[in-house]
Amino acid sequence: MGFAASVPGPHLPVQEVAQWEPVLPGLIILLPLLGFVVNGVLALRSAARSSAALRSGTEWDPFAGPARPRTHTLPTWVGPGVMFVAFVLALWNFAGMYGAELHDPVVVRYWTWIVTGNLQIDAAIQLDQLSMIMMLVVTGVGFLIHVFSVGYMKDDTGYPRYFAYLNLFVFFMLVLVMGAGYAMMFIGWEGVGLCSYLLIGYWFTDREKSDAGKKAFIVNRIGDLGFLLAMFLLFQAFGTLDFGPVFEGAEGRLAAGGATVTAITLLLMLGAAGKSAQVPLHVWLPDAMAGPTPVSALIHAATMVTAGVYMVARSSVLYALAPTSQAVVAGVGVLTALLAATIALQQHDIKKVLAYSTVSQLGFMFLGAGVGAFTAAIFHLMTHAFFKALLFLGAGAVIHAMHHALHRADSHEDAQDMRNMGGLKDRMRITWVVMWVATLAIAGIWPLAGFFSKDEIIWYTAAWAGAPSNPFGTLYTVYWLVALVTAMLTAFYMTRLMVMTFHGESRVERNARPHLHEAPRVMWVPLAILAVLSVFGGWVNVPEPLAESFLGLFGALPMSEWLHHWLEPVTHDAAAIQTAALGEPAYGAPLVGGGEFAWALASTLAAAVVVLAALRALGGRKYVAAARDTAAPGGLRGILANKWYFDEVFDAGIVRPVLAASRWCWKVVDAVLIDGFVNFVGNFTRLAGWTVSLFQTGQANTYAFVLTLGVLLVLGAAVFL
Amino acid sequence: MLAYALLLSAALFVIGTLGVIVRRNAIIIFLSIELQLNAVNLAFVALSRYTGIEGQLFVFFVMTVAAAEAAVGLAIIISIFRHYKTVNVDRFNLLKW
Amino acid sequence: MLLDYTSSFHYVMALLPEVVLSCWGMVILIMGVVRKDGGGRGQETGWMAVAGLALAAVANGWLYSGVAEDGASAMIAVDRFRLFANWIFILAAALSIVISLAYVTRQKLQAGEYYSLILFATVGMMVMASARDLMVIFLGLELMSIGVYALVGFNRRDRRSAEAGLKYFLLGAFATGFLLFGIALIYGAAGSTNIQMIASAIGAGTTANQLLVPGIALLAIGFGFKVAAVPFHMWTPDVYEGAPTPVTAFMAAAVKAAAFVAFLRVFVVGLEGVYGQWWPILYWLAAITMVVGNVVALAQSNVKRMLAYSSIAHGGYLLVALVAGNDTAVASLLFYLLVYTIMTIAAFAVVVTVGGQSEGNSRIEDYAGLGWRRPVLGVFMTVFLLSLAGFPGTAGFIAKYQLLLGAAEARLWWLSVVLVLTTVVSYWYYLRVAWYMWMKEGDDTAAAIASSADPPFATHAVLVLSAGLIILGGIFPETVLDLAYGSVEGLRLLVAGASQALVP
Amino acid sequence: MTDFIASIPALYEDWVLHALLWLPVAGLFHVMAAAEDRAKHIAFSWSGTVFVLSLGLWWSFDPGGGGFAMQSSTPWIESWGVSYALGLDGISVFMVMLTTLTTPIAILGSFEYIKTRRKAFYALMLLLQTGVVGVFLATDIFLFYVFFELTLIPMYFIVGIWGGERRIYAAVKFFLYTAVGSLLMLVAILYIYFSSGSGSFSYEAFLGADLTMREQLWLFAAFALAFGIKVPIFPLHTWLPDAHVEAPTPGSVILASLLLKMGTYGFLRFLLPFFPGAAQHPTVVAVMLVLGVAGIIYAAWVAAVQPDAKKLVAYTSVAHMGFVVIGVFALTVNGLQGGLVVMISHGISTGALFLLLGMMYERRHTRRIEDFGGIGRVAPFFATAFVITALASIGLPGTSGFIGEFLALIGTFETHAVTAIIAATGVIFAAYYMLPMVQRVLFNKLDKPENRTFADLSRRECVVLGPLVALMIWIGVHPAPFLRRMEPSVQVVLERVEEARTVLFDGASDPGAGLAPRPAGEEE
Repeated sequence: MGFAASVPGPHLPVQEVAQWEPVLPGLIILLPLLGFVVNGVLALRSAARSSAALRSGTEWDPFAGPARPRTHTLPTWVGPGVMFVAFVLALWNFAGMYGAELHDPVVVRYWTWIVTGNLQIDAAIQLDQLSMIMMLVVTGVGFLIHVFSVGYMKDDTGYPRYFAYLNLFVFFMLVLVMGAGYAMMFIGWEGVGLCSYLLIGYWFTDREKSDAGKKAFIVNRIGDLGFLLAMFLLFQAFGTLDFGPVFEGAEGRLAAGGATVTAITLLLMLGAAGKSAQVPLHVWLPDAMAGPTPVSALIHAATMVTAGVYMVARSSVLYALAPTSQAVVAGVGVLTALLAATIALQQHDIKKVLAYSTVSQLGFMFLGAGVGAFTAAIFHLMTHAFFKALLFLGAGAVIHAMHHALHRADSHEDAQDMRNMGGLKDRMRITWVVMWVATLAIAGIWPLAGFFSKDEIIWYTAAWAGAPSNPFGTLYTVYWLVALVTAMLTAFYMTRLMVMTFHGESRVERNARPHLHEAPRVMWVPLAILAVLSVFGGWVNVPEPLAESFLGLFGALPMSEWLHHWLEPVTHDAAAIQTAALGEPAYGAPLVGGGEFAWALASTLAAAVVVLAALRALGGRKYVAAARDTAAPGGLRGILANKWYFDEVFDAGIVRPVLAASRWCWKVVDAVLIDGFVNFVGNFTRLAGWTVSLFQTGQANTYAFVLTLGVLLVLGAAVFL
Repeated sequence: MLAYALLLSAALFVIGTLGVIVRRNAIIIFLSIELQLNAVNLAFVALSRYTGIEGQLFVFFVMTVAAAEAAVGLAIIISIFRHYKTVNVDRFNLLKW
Repeated sequence: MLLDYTSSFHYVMALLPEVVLSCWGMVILIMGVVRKDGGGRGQETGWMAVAGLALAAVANGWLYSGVAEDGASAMIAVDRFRLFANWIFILAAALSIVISLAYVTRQKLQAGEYYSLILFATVGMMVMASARDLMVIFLGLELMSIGVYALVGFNRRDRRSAEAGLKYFLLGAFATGFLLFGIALIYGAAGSTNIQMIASAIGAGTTANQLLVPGIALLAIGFGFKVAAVPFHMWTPDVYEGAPTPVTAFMAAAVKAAAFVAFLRVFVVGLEGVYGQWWPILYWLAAITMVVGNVVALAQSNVKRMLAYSSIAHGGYLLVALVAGNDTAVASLLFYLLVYTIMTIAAFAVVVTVGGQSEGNSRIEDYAGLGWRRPVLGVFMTVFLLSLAGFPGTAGFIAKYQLLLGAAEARLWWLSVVLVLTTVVSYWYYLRVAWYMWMKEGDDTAAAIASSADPPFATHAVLVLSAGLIILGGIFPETVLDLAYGSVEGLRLLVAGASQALVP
Repeated sequence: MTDFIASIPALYEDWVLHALLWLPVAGLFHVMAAAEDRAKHIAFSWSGTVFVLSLGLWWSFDPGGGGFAMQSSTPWIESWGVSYALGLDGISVFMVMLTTLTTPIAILGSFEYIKTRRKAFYALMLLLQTGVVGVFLATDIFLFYVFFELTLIPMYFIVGIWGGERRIYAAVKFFLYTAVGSLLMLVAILYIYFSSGSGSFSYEAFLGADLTMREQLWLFAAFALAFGIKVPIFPLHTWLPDAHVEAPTPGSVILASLLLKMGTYGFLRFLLPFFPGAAQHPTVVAVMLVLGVAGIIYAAWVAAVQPDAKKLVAYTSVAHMGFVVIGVFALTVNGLQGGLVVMISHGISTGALFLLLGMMYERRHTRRIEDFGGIGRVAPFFATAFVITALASIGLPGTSGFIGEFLALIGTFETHAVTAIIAATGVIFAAYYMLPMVQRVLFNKLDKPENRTFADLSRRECVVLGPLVALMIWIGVHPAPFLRRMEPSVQVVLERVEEARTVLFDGASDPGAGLAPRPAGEEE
């Protein structure tokens, strides 16, 4: 027996052979965590003060004094600060990776996380082209949103808590995109879910808001179940959950189109559907708008909800091996896109419209990932991060202004209802402009970012529909048509949003109007940056057929197909498998023919027409303020306004039955059957005791009689048996 | 022959037993018990014809013991009679259940 | 010393504890007549009786340590089985007397008669334990019973005591009739009442089975009555409840022990050859006794009566040892009886203390909150109850465990299962006392009872001693266990020697 | 001098187990001798000392080949072959440390809760600690049984004296329920004792018993009943909610953290090694898995609709222990290790939850969820601790709960995929029962005036919860040191099961194969 520590000490970071040394990659993850810790401590301190005041019967107003308390000033620097440093680090690493022309991912191992007899999971991060893009999006857009939040949240008493949550979210998001295996990814996966829960319910004293957070968490957990099960299958098939060995061994170990790989990918899809709000698990996202608007921008538009797309893209090899799953992914995606777009048509809450728009755009990304256009999906993910973040932040600026104004006017109107807005363009110039940029971008108007990315997805759907041995060719054709229609719907509802918010007559309460004004600089500067990105962001991946045409300014747009080449090392295995299985994608669209250029041109023209038509059609329309708008829409409009009754169906089909079953289990099975049996045994025994004791009459004769009976029994038994 | 004697003894014993069960008077019950003991005595005597003299010896032991028992028993009966002014056993049921 | 029965002195030596105790009993009796009770006199008489028991214990120890038997006395065994049992009787008597001291004074009983009756009854038990002849067993049994009949009805001013006495006497005598009839039949079947002669007759196959089998059954009934086996137990609750509490303790412990010891010697030694004939009877008696004893105890709200039913249940456990009949089981029977003696008398000591002047405070409600008001009584009572329940850490557990060990060795699995399940049932009523003592606050009556429940020094000493022994026995049982195992060897060895000597 | 320092480790190994076992008893006497209001401090110091002592195990315990370390054996009742034998292996080491940690924390957590009869209370707590430590350390079956039963008595009194309204009902139910199982197990123990023919109650001797399949199945049933009630496995669980609800906080903590573990510990320590054949019998495995899964789902559902917070948490224990059951009966390394981690994690997180609920009760004298609301505003530290604990309880990655459930599920999936799939839905239902409670207690409007004065954590309460919260995260982030220490012992168990498969199921019967030699040098 030795007294030696038999377990080795902490592991030093071990790096696998790499052509390129990442610069402090761990620090990128750690910085937001650090921010969380610092802000968390501040948050607890401020909460302690406010709760102490509350207990003594007063309210603590941190903004009452001449200077803000330190708990409410430090986060301003710490929150965005760590994000900035992380972003710079990410850029630095990006530059390094760019120069190195990396082919294989770089995996940095820190310590062994889980180790059992046959399973080893390291706390390791993986740096490759895909995670790099995601890191840049997360830290970059994240940083901007942090900055915006400084302005947006500055009068909130929970300011430090807000930044603590936000930093924690970024930490988990980075774990998600940088983790070197499914298990690590899952940590981030559930972690961002947690932060989403905390941030949706940020104003936790509001019952509806905390309900929304709870709903988000539980629905996400349904998806997480799929993820978990997929991991089990992966472990069974590969004996590991690390990306490297899984993807390298996938072709050898899993039969293409086989049950295992299809099950794995479908289960992953379930996980992705939960996180990325795909039908039918999309129900949590619109409710999630209960959180502060920058949160909606960061989590529920730019980053977290795209995690599902990232995961599908990351697992591209597996999906390429399972055409059925691909068709399902694409189908779910396109269905989601369509349904959400239709619902968005009938929403009045500005954030709800954006939420459904997000769901719809996520549907596009899934369509892209589903048809094997992984680059296109990631591309759209990126551009969507820009313009949707912009839209949300713009909406945030509007709400901020509305809220402020209504508050000044002592009005209790809903600051988020577009029916209460109108004509804001005169008072919020910058916001108006950048919102239009984003709207055109999302509508797919050339040459804005959304045009290139969305078009690529739609085009690839068409192209793969025509692949010679695609078993789902017809289905893909349908997808393509639906996607086209949905793209038009997008243009329409976004224009509607702009019209209702900024154009026409002001329906803002008269007293409040004078108080409406543009957001402070700390808020509009991020908007401007995002607007720039929304304009130029799409140029990183101009498709070849377009590059040389006038849609690519005849080759003048820089970086043509850059993203495609950049992601090549990640996606080429999948592409090879898919091409081998389905054949080369077609060069013309199904049904009617026509190449990529033609359809791109057609779609941008169509979108432009829709935008203009909508402007004309809706521009002159009179809207009624929310308070007076009592007529419930009927017919299809009613169905859309009620979101296709998803919530109601879930409520009646799942939530209530489970609750009823739970009650039944408790009141009947537990209390009556099981415990009843237990108590019956006890009471029966006692009753038996009492009954037998009644024979004890106290009469000596009885006793003698019983004794004699016993004698007869014993004698009889002895003699006759 | 032995069988008859034993049967007689058994019969007497059963009578004694029945007496204990059906009679209510403590003294009669006690006498029934005495009858049982004497039934056994009869058995001993009968058996001693086949097994040896000890059987008859035992009868004296039993008689002696029965006498001692009677002394204590009657004392107890008197003692309870003082409380109840009766020796009817179905009156004595303070202790039950 | 070697006893070869060449001189009549040897016979006296072989019966030394009995002789000592008989003489001492007479001295006590005379003391009681000569000296008027009152003041501390009664207590002195009691201590004198304890001294007599101590002398008997010394005599017993002398026999135990230094005496060997050569040849057989035919009627009296000088084996360790008997001597170990004697210790149990002496201990039981001594403890009963000590807890009686204050009681006798309080109830103004005639100390001389009371203590001498206990001593004489103890002599009867000793005779039963030593008997190697059915007739001697009968004599011992009657000597014991008559003394106890008188003791049960001793408190003449109390109707309940008188009623208990009458019931016990009538039913006891009635059951003795069956025992005696059984003896007669076996005598007829085997041609002898000597246990070894019976054993060898059975071994030789020269018995008349039509007499033997009913004889065995009747014998079982007779002993069954004394050990309160169901369905011969009907008297037990009434008598235990009505008798003066120290006498109840004495009965529960010593009378039961004596009956079991004789029961065991007759059946396991004498009737070993026809084991197949009697084990089913005892098997079912054991099972029914355990079940009825424990289950009916659940319905009791009087602690004294509950302990009576508990005593029936313990009788059931002990019957399991009889059914098993192997060496472990025999040892376990002795050990269990010893432990049971201590714990049950100790528990009754608490009942005596709480019972107070009128002896009426034995409802379970009277114990409410007792633990907090009288922590010493409460803790000790809890220990005794846990031991009675057979909980680890107490001697009661070791005893029950050994019992199970014996049953398991005999592969009596179902009986073991019945034993453990009924043990679970017993937890309820033992714990119920504990929960009244510790978990209920109790009303004013309970408070008044608790405040007057101040155990006198002697009782206190018994409680401390018993609790100490119980816990010590639960943790370090080895010494006593070895004694119990050693006692079995004697039992078996002498049988072999004696049957050689006796069979012509 | 240097020699002395060099000899400290060996010295420590010689006496540490005995010290851990008996120091609480010494403390018990000290408490009994002390004044009423000093009792809590004394009890805390003693149990704290034990904890500090046990910390050394982290370094000095050598998992080695998976056998017992620091073994010692002294004959106790020689005529029965019973010895006072202690030992530590990878399965028990964390259970022991969990015990030594939880007890002082529970004691510290009861400082304000227990206001009456404090001496008795703390004495019983220390007695309980000895009992639990004994269960985990005993390598003699008799000794094990003694401790196993011994734990009942202090718990009975703790629940019965310091409990709530229906405390007596709960205490008695707890006592009788568990006693039924353990006494039947006693009979089974005796059966093995005689079957082994070694005349010894040592663990090794019992391993050597050569049992037929039929015997194994019967004995397995008896053992499984005893441990299954303790765990508790559905549908033997109904004592648990009652006991938990009525027990005082420290009682609940010990009950959840430690007493339930005795059941699953029994699975690993006795059930699988003693009856490797029965344990892998298809029917047995199927039954146990179904019950485990039923426990996970059913308990989660029932928990979700409880109006009483404590009852809710009590039912979650059943669900958590369901994961242990399926993990164990998956008979894979991952499953067993996962089960062990769930045991540790559940001990920490549920213990912490009960402490938190106790603090709520101390402040508001109610346990009904609907009586709270908006507590997060008045008690931020409390809310933070509550949320972290709740998240650990529902198995969020990065907390201890995840590691255990993940491994248990993945281990189950390896051999019984369908079971694992159904069990995995437990992760959804965990959120379904836990989050609404968190919401209704901490969030929502602070609309009840009496909640406005809800005090935040005191310094003492921070000390109580701090270590637990830290452990939840530590195990979640870096469980490898734990997993490495337990793996060899888990492998030993599995190897035994594996061996039995070849002997019992492949027909190649080798009567001598099961007889493990008694280790030499047992006497010290």
